[in-house]
Amino acid sequence: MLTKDQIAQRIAKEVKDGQYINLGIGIPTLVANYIPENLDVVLQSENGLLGIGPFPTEDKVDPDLINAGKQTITMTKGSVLFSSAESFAMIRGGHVQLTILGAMEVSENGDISNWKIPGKMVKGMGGAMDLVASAERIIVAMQHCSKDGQSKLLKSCTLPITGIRCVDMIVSDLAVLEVLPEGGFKLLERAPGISVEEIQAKTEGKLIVEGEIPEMNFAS
Amino acid sequence: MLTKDQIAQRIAKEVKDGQYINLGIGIPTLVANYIPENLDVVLQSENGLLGIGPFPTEDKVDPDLINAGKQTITMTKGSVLFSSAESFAMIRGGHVQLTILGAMEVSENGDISNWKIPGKMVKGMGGAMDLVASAERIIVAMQHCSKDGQSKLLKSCTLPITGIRCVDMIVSDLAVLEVLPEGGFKLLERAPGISVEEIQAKTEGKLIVEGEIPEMNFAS
Amino acid sequence: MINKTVKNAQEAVQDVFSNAVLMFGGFGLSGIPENSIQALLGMDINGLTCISNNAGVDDFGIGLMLQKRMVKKMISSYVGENAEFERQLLSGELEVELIPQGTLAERVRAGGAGIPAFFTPAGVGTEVAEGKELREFDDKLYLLERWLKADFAFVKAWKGDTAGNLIYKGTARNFNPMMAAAGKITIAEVEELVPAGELDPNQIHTPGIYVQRIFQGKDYEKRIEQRTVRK
Amino acid sequence: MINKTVKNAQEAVQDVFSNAVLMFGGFGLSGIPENSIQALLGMDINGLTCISNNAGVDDFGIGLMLQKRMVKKMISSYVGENAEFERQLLSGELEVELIPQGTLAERVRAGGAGIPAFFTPAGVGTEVAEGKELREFDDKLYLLERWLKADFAFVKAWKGDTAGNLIYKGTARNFNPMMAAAGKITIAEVEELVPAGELDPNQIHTPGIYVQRIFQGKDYEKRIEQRTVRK
Repeated sequence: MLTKDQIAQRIAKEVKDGQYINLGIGIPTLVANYIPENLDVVLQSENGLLGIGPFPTEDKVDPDLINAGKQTITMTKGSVLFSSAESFAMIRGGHVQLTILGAMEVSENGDISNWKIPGKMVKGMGGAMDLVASAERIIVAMQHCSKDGQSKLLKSCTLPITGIRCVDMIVSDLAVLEVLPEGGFKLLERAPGISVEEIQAKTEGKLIVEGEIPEMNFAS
Repeated sequence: MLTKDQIAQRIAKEVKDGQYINLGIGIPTLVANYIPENLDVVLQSENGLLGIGPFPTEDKVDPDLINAGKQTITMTKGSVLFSSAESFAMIRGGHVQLTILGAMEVSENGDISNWKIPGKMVKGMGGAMDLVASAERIIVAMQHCSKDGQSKLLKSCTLPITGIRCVDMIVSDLAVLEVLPEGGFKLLERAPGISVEEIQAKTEGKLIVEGEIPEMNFAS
Repeated sequence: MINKTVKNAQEAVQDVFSNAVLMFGGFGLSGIPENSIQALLGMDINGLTCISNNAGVDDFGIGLMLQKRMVKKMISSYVGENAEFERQLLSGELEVELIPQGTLAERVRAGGAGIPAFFTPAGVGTEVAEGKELREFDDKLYLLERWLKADFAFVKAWKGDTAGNLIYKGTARNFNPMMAAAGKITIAEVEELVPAGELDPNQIHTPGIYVQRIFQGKDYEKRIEQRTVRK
Repeated sequence: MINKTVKNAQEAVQDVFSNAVLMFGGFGLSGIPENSIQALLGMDINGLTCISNNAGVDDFGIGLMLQKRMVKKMISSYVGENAEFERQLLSGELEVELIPQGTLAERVRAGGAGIPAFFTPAGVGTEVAEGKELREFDDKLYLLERWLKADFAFVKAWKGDTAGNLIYKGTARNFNPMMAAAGKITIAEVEELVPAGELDPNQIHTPGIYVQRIFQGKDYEKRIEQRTVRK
């Protein structure tokens, strides 16, 4: 099974040169650490920044410069600041090409649930509904199963929905899967040491397995 | 009969301290010359400026600084530049309190026609439809009659409409009139030497005359 | 230029009334109108509807207004940092309306811009869509969303001038510009207030036309929620 | 940062095709993309739909494209300064769609912002309203208007950097920022092109994300339509 960092590392391989990218809170934030240095990409923070840099050194901490997770950050060269309306105009207008975010459940037709668990305090959807409704390409970082072993890759989501028919790819601790436009999780890669059978057993939704499924390769 | 400058001068008396004002092309532009110096008002140019100053001296002409009539201008202290979208957000949102513009016809219920004459080349409505649909208060500067003596203050407009039920006040070469919410032109003032009878004869729409109608007073 | 200056926060907020609809700029605790919130805390008002992306934390920002039971309803996109908030919500003392962050930003922008309603894809197929008009444009589904306006909008800027023109700093800009335009009365507090004419007209983020009152703020704490540093 | 620089106008516009929908920033002749227009004039294309607040004058700006019969349709708010325009319109060679200026600005803004439709009061009760949905909100009538997008948007800025970030000057900003966001391919020409990192991130009017190509323009004429001076 992949660690959180390995999930992030695998997702980073999907990043293409010249992309504008929004990284969600949690594992997606870690993706930034694995984007190859030869790629020119720009990270968007939906609270109003294009060009997120590394976390600041202690002496450079600025309360007026935070990311969407409220962490203190820095700016890269060529970055630009703007309002929340402009930020979501960018997102809604499809200018942010890649969104990477976490999920609690994904259905075989690409629905995603990641904002609300009935019975638990509802904290709100933040920008997730806007992001999943608009991005050209959406990659989900998630655990394949819940702690008690229940699959989170489902026929249909059981939790309240964040967006419908929007997820393009999933990188879980067990596998890399493409969500097909016509429905179904197409298995692309296995985590090292994980068998197709195990992935099949742990995927409630329709799993599509065609030919030999390679193990993930972390050498870039 | 009032000259164009006198119409502008009379309209200037309607300006209140602290107002943000949009002045249309033609007579309305002249109003700026008559606003009392003790009033703090801000003139908006819908192509993207709050704080229109006087025309520039020859050495200060800047092609990147024009008004909505495409004339070279200057900026006052405290002015601000913005995009056309922001400019009309301001107008549409009701933040520009007073709009002064010209008209070819006004009807007794406050409809205005000022953008198109059938049979003539149509130049377009520019920002007029946005302005009349949104301003808190709209004052029209116009000639009371056409060159061949036809009234332009009508029961209903004969020319294509720019906006409906929007004109609050008219200053013509003959009179100052309020357009009542329930319909009708209420005569407020006569131009010097012009009788109520003449105004009545030259007003096709419903004219409301109550009590003695004073002559305009140009002493401020 | 029209002078919008008032003496201080107390003077700026004095006519805020019970059951008013208020907007507060800020994202998390960044760019919040600290001085205005402090002044509101000193007033005997309640039943307020507060529109703000977040609800502060227990002991700072709007969280302090919750502690004082001044707030009837929060309209936000994310409210997760606040134990008292949770308590009041679960006990039914507090009403909350959760709105996708981009929809919140655009609804406020629409309020200032005179757009009573617009279509957005965010929330289609979710509980956010319940009771809302759904329409297809160019093969994609959208929801109809309404504008948001406020009786009073409280914004915080870095620099401002006496004409009400504002410049924000860093990501503290966030919701402030749209809220400035969506308030019937907009109250701006700034770290540095300068005479009209000292700010570059080409670099102003909020035109003064939107601002009714401005004052020089003081004692900014600018609390950081997630201080994150590298070695 | 992603580098958007191209060598010149010719390289920037080379893939513009016949019957494409184009947007041009500018108000009158102020802030128009002079270099891009010049480069387009050298191409063998026609049937273009041009979205621009105005249509230039006979011998400058989009007027030159009209002279060359490259334009099939103009979408504008005001087109009154152009005799060739008038001739082509009256002869039926040219189609024109007139849109209230604020509605034009907002429709373009909506195109960039992913808002397929919105309600506006401008044009209610006029011929602009024909065939459009009319709806009442809070006792006032509004029209439903659709977004506008373009295959190529041409904008002109004062300063720009290699990442595509733009700063405009004076009232030459006008329609440029919204059009930059509404083009599938946005081509920016600037008076001064600097390396990414040299512009203050807090003072940028158009974020580079909207710009696909940028080049250093040259020989700006900046013609003035109404030179008006005082003694």
